[in-house]
Amino acid sequence: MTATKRITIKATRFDPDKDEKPRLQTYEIPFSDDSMVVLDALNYIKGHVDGSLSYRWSCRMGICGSCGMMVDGVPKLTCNAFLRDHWPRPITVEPLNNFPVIRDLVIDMDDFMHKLKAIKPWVIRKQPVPLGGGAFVQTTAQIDEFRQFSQCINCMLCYAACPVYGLNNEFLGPAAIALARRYNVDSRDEGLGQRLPVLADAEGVWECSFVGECSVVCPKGVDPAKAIQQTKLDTTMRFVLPFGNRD
Amino acid sequence: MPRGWWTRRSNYFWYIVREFTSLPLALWLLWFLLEIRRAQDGPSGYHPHSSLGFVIFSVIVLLFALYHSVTFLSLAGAILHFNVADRPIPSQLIVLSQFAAWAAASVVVGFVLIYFAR
Amino acid sequence: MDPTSYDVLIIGGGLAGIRAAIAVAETNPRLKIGMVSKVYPMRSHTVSAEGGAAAVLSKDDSYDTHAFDTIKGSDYLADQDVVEAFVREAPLEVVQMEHWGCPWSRNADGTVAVRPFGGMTTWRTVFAADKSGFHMLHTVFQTSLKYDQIHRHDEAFVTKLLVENSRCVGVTAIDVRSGQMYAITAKATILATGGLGRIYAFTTNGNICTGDGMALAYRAGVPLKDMEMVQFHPTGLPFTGILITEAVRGEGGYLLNNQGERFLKRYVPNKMELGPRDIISRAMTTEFEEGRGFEGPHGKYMHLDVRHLGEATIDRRLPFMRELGREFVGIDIVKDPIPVRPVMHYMMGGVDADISGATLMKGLYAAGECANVGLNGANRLGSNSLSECLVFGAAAGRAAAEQVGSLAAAGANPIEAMLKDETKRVEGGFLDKKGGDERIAEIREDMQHSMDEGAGVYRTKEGLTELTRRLDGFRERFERIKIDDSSRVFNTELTAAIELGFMLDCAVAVAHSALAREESRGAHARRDFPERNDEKYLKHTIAHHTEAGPRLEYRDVTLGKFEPKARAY
Amino acid sequence: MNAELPLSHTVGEGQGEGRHRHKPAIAHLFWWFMFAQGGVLAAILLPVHILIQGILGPLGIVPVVDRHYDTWANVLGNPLVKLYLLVLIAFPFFHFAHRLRYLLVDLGVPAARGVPAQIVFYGGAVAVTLGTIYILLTTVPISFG
Ligand SMILES: Cc1cc2nc3c(=O)[nH]c(=O)nc-3n(C[C@H](O)[C@H](O)[C@H](O)COP(=O)(O)OP(=O)(O)OC[C@H]3O[C@@H](n4cnc5c(N)ncnc54)[C@H](O)[C@@H]3O)c2cc1C
Ligand code: SF4
Ligand code: F3S
Ligand code: FES
Repeated sequence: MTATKRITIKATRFDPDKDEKPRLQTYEIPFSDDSMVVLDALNYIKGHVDGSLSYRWSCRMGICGSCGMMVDGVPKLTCNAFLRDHWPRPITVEPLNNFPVIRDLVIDMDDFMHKLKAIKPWVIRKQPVPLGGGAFVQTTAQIDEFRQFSQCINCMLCYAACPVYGLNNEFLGPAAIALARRYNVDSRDEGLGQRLPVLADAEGVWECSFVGECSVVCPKGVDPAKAIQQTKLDTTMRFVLPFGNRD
Repeated sequence: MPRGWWTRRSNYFWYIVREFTSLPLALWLLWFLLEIRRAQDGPSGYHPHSSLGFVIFSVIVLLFALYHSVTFLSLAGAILHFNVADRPIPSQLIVLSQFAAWAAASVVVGFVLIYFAR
Repeated sequence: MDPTSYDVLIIGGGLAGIRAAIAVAETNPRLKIGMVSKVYPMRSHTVSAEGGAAAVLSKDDSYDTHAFDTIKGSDYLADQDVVEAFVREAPLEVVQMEHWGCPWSRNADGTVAVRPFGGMTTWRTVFAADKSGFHMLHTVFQTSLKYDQIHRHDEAFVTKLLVENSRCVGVTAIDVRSGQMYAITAKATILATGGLGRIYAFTTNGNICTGDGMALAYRAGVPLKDMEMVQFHPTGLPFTGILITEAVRGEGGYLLNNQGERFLKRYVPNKMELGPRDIISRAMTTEFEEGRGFEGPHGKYMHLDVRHLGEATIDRRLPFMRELGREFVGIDIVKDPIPVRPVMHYMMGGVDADISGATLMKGLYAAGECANVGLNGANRLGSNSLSECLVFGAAAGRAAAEQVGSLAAAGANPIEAMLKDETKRVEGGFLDKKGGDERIAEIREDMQHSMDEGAGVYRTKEGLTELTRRLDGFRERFERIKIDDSSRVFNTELTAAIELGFMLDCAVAVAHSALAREESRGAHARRDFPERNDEKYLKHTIAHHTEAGPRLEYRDVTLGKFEPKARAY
Repeated sequence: MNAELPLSHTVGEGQGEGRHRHKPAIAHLFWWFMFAQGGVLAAILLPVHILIQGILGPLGIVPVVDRHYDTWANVLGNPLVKLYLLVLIAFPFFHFAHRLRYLLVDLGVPAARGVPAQIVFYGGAVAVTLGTIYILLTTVPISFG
C-alpha cells in the first residue's frame, strides 16, 4: 500500500456568538482518491476532525445549488471543485463574497429570496386558463428562447462574483434578472408589463455595468450577463421605437 | 467590497481597463475637435499637429480604441438576438458580422480621408 | 401575523410539500399555511430527479395500461384502488405543471413529448430534458411564491410531532440560524419529508434524505408500511452514486458486460434495457458474481453505452448526463461508455397513509416519498414517483384543507409544556451533554455499510439477523454520542445527530420488516426464499414503534381487476 | 410565547415587494440607450481615425485630408461631413460619460451614482455636443461645392 497523499484545507471559521471576525483554520486531511472534491474534504473534516465546521450541502451532483463557496478566491460549487486541480497546494475555502456570513461557511441569502419573489417568477396570464384545455402548444424553438435562463440553480455564485452587487446590494442582481427574463420570453407568459417596473427600476438592470463575471462563474451556463443586457435592450427599444408594444 | 477589488482577479482588471478606455478616447476626440476648430485660422495660420509626442499619444489611444472595439463588438454580439425562420442566428455569426461592419466602415473612412487629400 | 400557528402546516419543501401547499391555498384561500423545510425549498432532493414523470397523455395510451404496468411493476403489492385513482389524476397534474411554466420537452408540433421508461409498456414519461425534477421543483417553488398566504420557515428543522389526545397539533422545530427551539401549531399537519437513502452508504440520495418524516411519525405512534421495499437503481456512477437516469436507456442506451454483451437478454429478453429496476439490478449483481463485470477502483461495474445515439440526440435529450460524465467521471458520453452499478435509490415504504394521504392519526397527513399510500408496492416504476408527489401532494393538501374547517386550534398550555420537554431532550441530550466518545460520522458510516451489506439487492436470513444485531449496537453507541459543536448558530452537527437518530429508527424498521418477509417480491429478494408467496405475503407489512423494536402486523392488499400473476418481462 | 422569536428569514405576506415602489427609470433607460449607441459608433469609427489622422498622417506615411488647409476646408464645408463629424465626436461622449461615471462607482465613489453626478457627467456630454455643433457651424461655412 502506498501512503496516501495529504492536502491542506484552510477554512473560514466564524461563530457570531464567540468571534469578533472570521479567521482561517487549517486542516490537513488524507487525499485518498483522485475523484475527491472540496466538499468531500469538508465532509471528512466535519466527520473525523472537527464536527463544528458548518456549511451547506445536499445533492453532491451540482444541481441543488447549496454548496457554493469561495475556493481559492473564486466562487465555485464545492461538490464540483476537484482537489486534484489544487494539490499539492493548500486550498482556501471561504464563504461566498458579498453576503453576510451567518456562521463559518454559511451565508445569509435572504436578500435573494426577497428579490426572487419581487420579480414574480411564475407564469402570469391576463385571463386564467382552464386545465381542461390541455397543455399549451410550445415549439422547441420557443423553449430555446428561455431554456438557458431556466437552468439557474440559485447557487449565488454570480452574486458573489459581481462587484456591482458587492458595492450596492440593492442591485437586483444577475440570477434574479435572468429568472425574470426566463418568464418574460416564455411564450406562455403575459407578465412582462408587471415585471418591467421591477426590472427597469433604478436598482434593476441599469445598475449592471456588464462586468460579465457572473456569467464566467455560473456553473450552469445561464449567462445572466446576457439576460441583463438583453433586458436593457428590450426595455429601451420598447420606449424608443414608436411601435414598441407597451402593456 | 475592498477598495482594490479589481486588482484581485485578472477578469476584474480587464473589465476596469475596458471601462477606462473611454478616458483616452474622449481626450483624443477633444483634440480632434480642436483640430477642426483650427481650420478657422485660415490658410496661412493652419498648422496641423505633428509632434512626436502627439503621435505617441495617438498610438496609446489606438491601443485603447482597439481594446474598446474588440470588447464592445464581441459583447454586443453576444447580446443581440435575432431569429430567422424560427432559428436563432448563432452569436458567433453576429459577432462576425459586427467585425465585418467595423472593417467595412474603416475602409470607407480611410478611403475618404486619403482619397480627398490631394 | 403569528408565525407559529397555522391552519395547515406542511413539513417539507420538496415537490410533494409545495404541491400540497398550493393545493391548500387553492382549495381555501383564507387558510393560513405554514411550510417548514430544513433546507431552502429549491434545495430539496426532488431537484436531482432526472428522467421524468409518468402520465397517460398520448392517444394510444390508456389508464388501464398505466395501472396494469404499475401493479405488475409493484409485484402486485400495490393497492389497486389507489393506482386507479393515481393514473387518472396524473395527466391533469402534468398539464397543471405545464401551465405553471414547467418546460416539458416537446414534439415537433409543440405538444408535450413522452419518452419510454422501464417497466412501462408504452411511452408515457413526460420530461424536461434530463433535469425533470429540477425544473418541476423550481416551477412549483416559484409558483408558490405567488401565494402570500403560504408562509415559509426556511431552514427550520422539525424534531418532533406534537400530539395531544392522539391528534397531531403541530411540531417542534429548531430555527437553524438562531438555534432556537420553537413550537409551530396547526390544525392539520402534512408530512412531505422525502426519502431515507442516507441510511445506505452507496445511494443516489442527497445529504438531506434521512427519513426524518418517517421517524417522526413512527415515534408518534403512526406505523410505517412496507419498509423492506427498498429500490436499487441499476445505473449509478461508481464512487459518487450519482444517478445516470433510466431515460438513458429509454432513449436507447445499451447495458454491456465485460464481454461487450447486452446481457439483459438472459433476464428480461422482451424488455431488455427497459426492464424494471429490481430485475435489472439483480441481473447486474448476478453478472458481477459470475465474473462478467468490469473491475474498477471503486468496485465492479458495467458499461452503459449511448455512443450510437449520436451527439445531437444526446445534447437535446440528455445534456445533463453529458455534463455529469464530463465533470464527475472525466468522460464524454458521446465518445465513451459510462461506468455504472446498482445503487440504492428510492424507498417504496413509508408512513402508512390512505388514498388521501390521511394517516391513522387525526390531523396528520403524509405525501411524497416519505409516505406509503399503497401506490408503489414492492417496486416502483421509474417516473411514477414525481407524478405521485404531484397527485398525492395535491390530494393531501385538499383533504387537509377540507378537514381543518371543522377543527378547533390546539390550546397553548400543553404545547408550551411539550416544547419545554422537547427542548430539554434536544439541548440536554445533545448540545449541553457532557461526556460521550462516539463520533456521529463513525456510527453513521458503520450503519450505512451494514445496510449495504445486510439489506442490499439480495438478502438472507443470516444477513438480516446480523444487521438487526448490529443496528442494536449502533443504537447503543448513539446514546454515547459526542458533539464538538456547542454553538447555537447554524449548528449542523446537532441536526446531523438528530438525523442519525431518525435514520437508525428507519433502518431498524427496514431490517425487521425485511427479515420477517420470507419470500421474494419486487425489490425484496431473499436468497433463502426465492419465490413469491401470495398465500402468505400478498400483504403490507405494518411496523409499529415500540421501545423494544418494531412490532409487525400485516394488512391485506386491496386488489381490483388485475389478478396477481407471475411477473415476467 | 414565541412572540420575540427571531424568525427573520421567514418569508410571507408581501415581504417580497421590497422597500420602495418600483417604476421604470426612464432617465436611466435613455442614458443607457445613448451609452449603447455611442459605444457602437466609437467602436466602429474611432480606430481608423486615430490610426490615419493621429499616426500615419503626422508621420507622413500617407497623405491625409487634414494635413493641408485646402483639402481640409474643402471637406469640412460639406454638410454631410459636418453631420458625420457631429455623430462621430459628440455621440461617443454619452458613452464615455456613462462609463466613467460607473467606473467611479466601481472604484468606490458611491456619490457618482447620485443625481448631481449624473448632471455633471451627462451634462458634460451635452456640453460637448453643443460645443461640437457650434464649432462645426462656425468653422467653415456650409458649401455644396
Ligand atoms: C437522483 C434521483 C433521481 C430521480 N429521478 C426520478 C425520476 O426521473 N422520476 C421519478 O418519478 N422519480 C425520480 N426520483 C424519485 C423522486 O425524485 C423522489 O421520490 C421525490 O422527488 C421525492 O419528493 P418529496 O417531495 O417527497 O421529497 P424531497 O424532495 O426529498 O423533499 C423533502 C423535503 O422535506 C424537508 N425535510 C426533511 N426532513 C425535514 C425535517 N426534519 N424538518 C424540516 N424539513 C424537513 C426537506 O427540507 C425537503 O424540503 C429520483 C430520485 C433521485 C434521488
Ligand atoms: S445564474 Fe448561474 S451562478 Fe447565478 S445563481 Fe443561477 S446558476 Fe448560480
Ligand atoms: S457581474 Fe455584475 S455587473 Fe452585470 S454583467 Fe454580471 S451582473
Ligand atoms: S451539493 Fe448540491 S450543488 Fe453541490
